[in-house]
Amino acid sequence: MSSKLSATQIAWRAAQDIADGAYVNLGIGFPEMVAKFQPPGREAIFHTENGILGFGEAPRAGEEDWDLINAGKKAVTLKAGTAFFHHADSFAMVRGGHLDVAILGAYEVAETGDLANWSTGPKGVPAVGGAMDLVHGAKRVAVITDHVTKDGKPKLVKRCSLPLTGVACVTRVYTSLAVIDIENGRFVLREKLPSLSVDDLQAQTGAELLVPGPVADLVVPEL
Amino acid sequence: MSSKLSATQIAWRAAQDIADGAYVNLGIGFPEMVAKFQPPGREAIFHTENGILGFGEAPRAGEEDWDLINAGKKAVTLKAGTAFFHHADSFAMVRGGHLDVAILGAYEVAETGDLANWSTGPKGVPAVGGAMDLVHGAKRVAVITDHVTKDGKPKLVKRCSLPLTGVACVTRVYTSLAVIDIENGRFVLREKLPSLSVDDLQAQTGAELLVPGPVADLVVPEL
Amino acid sequence: MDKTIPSLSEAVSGIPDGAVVMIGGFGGSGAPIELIHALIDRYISTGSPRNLTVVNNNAGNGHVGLAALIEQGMVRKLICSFPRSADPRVFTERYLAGEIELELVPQGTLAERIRAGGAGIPAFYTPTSYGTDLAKDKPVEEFDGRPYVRELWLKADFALIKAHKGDRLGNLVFNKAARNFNPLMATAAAVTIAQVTEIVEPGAIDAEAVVTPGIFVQGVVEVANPAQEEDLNRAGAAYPEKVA
Amino acid sequence: MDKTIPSLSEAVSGIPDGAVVMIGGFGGSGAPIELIHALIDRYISTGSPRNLTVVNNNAGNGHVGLAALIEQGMVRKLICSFPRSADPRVFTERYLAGEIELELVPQGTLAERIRAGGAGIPAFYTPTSYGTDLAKDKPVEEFDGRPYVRELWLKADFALIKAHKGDRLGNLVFNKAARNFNPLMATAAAVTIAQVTEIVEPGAIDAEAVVTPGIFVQGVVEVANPAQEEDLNRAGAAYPEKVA
Repeated sequence: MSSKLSATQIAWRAAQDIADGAYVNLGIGFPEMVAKFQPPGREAIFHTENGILGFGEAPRAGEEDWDLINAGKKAVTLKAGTAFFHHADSFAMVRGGHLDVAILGAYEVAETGDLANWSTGPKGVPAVGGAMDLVHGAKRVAVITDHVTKDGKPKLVKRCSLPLTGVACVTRVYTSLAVIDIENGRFVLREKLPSLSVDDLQAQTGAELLVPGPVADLVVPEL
Repeated sequence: MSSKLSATQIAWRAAQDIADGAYVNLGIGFPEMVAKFQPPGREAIFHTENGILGFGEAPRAGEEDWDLINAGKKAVTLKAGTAFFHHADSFAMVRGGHLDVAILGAYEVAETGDLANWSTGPKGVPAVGGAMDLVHGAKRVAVITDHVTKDGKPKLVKRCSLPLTGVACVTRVYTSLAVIDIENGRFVLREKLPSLSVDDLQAQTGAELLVPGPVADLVVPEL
Repeated sequence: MDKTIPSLSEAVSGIPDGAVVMIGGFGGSGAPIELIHALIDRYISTGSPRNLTVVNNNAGNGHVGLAALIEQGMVRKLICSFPRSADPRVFTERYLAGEIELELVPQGTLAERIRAGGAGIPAFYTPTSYGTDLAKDKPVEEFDGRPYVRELWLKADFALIKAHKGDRLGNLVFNKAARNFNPLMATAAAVTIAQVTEIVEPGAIDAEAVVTPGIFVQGVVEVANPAQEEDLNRAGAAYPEKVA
Repeated sequence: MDKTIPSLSEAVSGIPDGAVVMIGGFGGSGAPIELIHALIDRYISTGSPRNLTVVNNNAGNGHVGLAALIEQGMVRKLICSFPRSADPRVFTERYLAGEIELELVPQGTLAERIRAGGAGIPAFYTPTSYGTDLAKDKPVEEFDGRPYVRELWLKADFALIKAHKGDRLGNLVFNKAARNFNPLMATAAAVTIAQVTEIVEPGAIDAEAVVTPGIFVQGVVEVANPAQEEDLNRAGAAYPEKVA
């Protein structure tokens, strides 16, 4: 096993915590991969902000219907039991607490549960999409992310330095090194790569990691 | 012609002011009669609070479908172009200003445009239904009513004595004696029965009737 | 995933004493008579649930459905817009005797409060009821020069609704104007139980025509030949049936 | 009653300078490309309409549809949630040059503000954006112990939308996820013009399946083979066509 999980492996790990029959929204981009790794015998129902519940996988190339897309504007397919609805009804599902899980990407996650994932600062064109709605809607908001930035700086921090997406909204973070819960405004370590010591992990984390109980090995298949 | 219009005749008069293609809500009971008197060549589209737009006339006795009823819980029929929707969408049509006309009954109408038509006081069981929504939604809120109560007391008054349905909402009143607009908080006489003098009418009205221009004869067929 | 429930008694088994229960329908159209009667059966045999707060547009008609629920003394409080009907005696008598509490809400406000409950909107402003007794003690604010009343969301522990067809994922369609409050209540309750005339396979309901997507529905029970309140009342029915 | 309009040019002829125009679609799905292009044609030949405020989820992609409208310089302000796309250069350049104003609104709040505009609700509270830069200067209030941000309705002078089928009364159905913002915008504009792939007889759309009832639609124009933004962009199209 390499020294850190790939994006695909992080997505796999996150997928293991999704119950059969759960209603799930996957953020655009990297989180969309989670859908591929539903454990056998479990079937989640996927929601997309642009008005589909229960859509299926991507079509084959050349078979796209551009009126049948997800929030990332990628083509999807119909399944038996799909439903279409308009944007207000779609966000009623989100804001009204009807989704079981939302899995989102992150620039930074604070120990308070604050999330920053929509803006890297005042330069460029700001774009928020549905992220700010999703963090306040789903019963459980999880983040999947590399543990550190490309420059090696912690993405799990004491307080976010980037513009916030939401306050005290994230409850679990799946990283390339660990699975960490956020409880009472603190990071609580649940799983880590077996090759990594708690001290090693702490060194790459921007806020204190509590270790109140046993830490399981984070074991993910090669993918 | 008798000394006052019948309920049917008042409904006929109100129907003459409904334009072709108008979206119209008729209050339950007496106002429902207005639908029968659309002038030839004009077709209004009727809305009912319980989620139908563009319904048709009452079915023949014995052919009722009790899932196809109006707000008064009377059976109606389908027409080509009918649409069904839920109560929130139905009142979005009302509150959002999409109806052209609402025609309601009244206990009292004040010269201010205030309407009282839902409660005769603290005794008994209060029931409001959709009246309070209708008075704030339609572009034009008209009232059809006897000019006086069964005891001969004015129903057009300076200030309502009964609990209000809405404030400054009525703009035209069709009575058994006259057609009266409400403008800038005053009753303005537009039409009256030819057999009646302005003074006679004023004597049966609880607030001053302005007569700024010609008063047309209120002429209604025998029905 | 299979949300179907094999029996009416099982469908209503989880409703506790003191629950807030939304009940669909506008008068008799869309009223889940059989679910209500199953709740009455449970109450008669177990004494529970009682002290219910019921949300419905009306207050029952005759001696079946909601009227029968009230007649059993199971309802502590009713939230509705129009507690009148062809035969409103059951509610009227209890109300005038002070045995049941009434929260009267304008019909459009009732619908919007339920929608807001389902959509995560805790409060909104409406022109409806401004200047009337029903706006008493509610905050008022002007927008674009007009006064509006602030109203709060309405949520429930359970919703009992009636649909036409449903699939095991909980997708529902309704019959004509029997739609009324049913789709809204489905969104605003923690647990929504739908009685449907026919349970169909997923996909049998056109994805474009689904009115209530399954996410809003926790249980679906088939009642193949549902009674219509108007027909029951014309026949002079009462529930439970009067024993001579 | 006949709301059909014979031509695209006539359909967009009433939109004045400075109008607030809602344009349906989510990216390319449900985007009324032909109506937008007709508006561009009118601008090129008459110099009007200009200084438009446009409401759309996005900010255009490539050089067709909304991007082309912006490229012409017809748009003074954009209200949207996500001004990014595969090829967002037209908007990005103008935005960074300070030539177009941007009001960024979270997507669910955008949808709800439009719905509120159509439903006569001047303001509502949402948890969305609480504690973020997008809630700056907005009133905050607690309900049931949680903080919420107050947002205002959004209305428009015109809505240009795309539907699948429509009848002469204005009843509409949409194609799959091309529904998105279209039905909401129809409710929130003083004048809603729908381009539809097929105009059908009243009654041809099932009354149960109507998504937008005709009361929300003032004009219907048939565009039998509408272009899809993704296809145009893959083909490298621009509007108006570049002359070599």
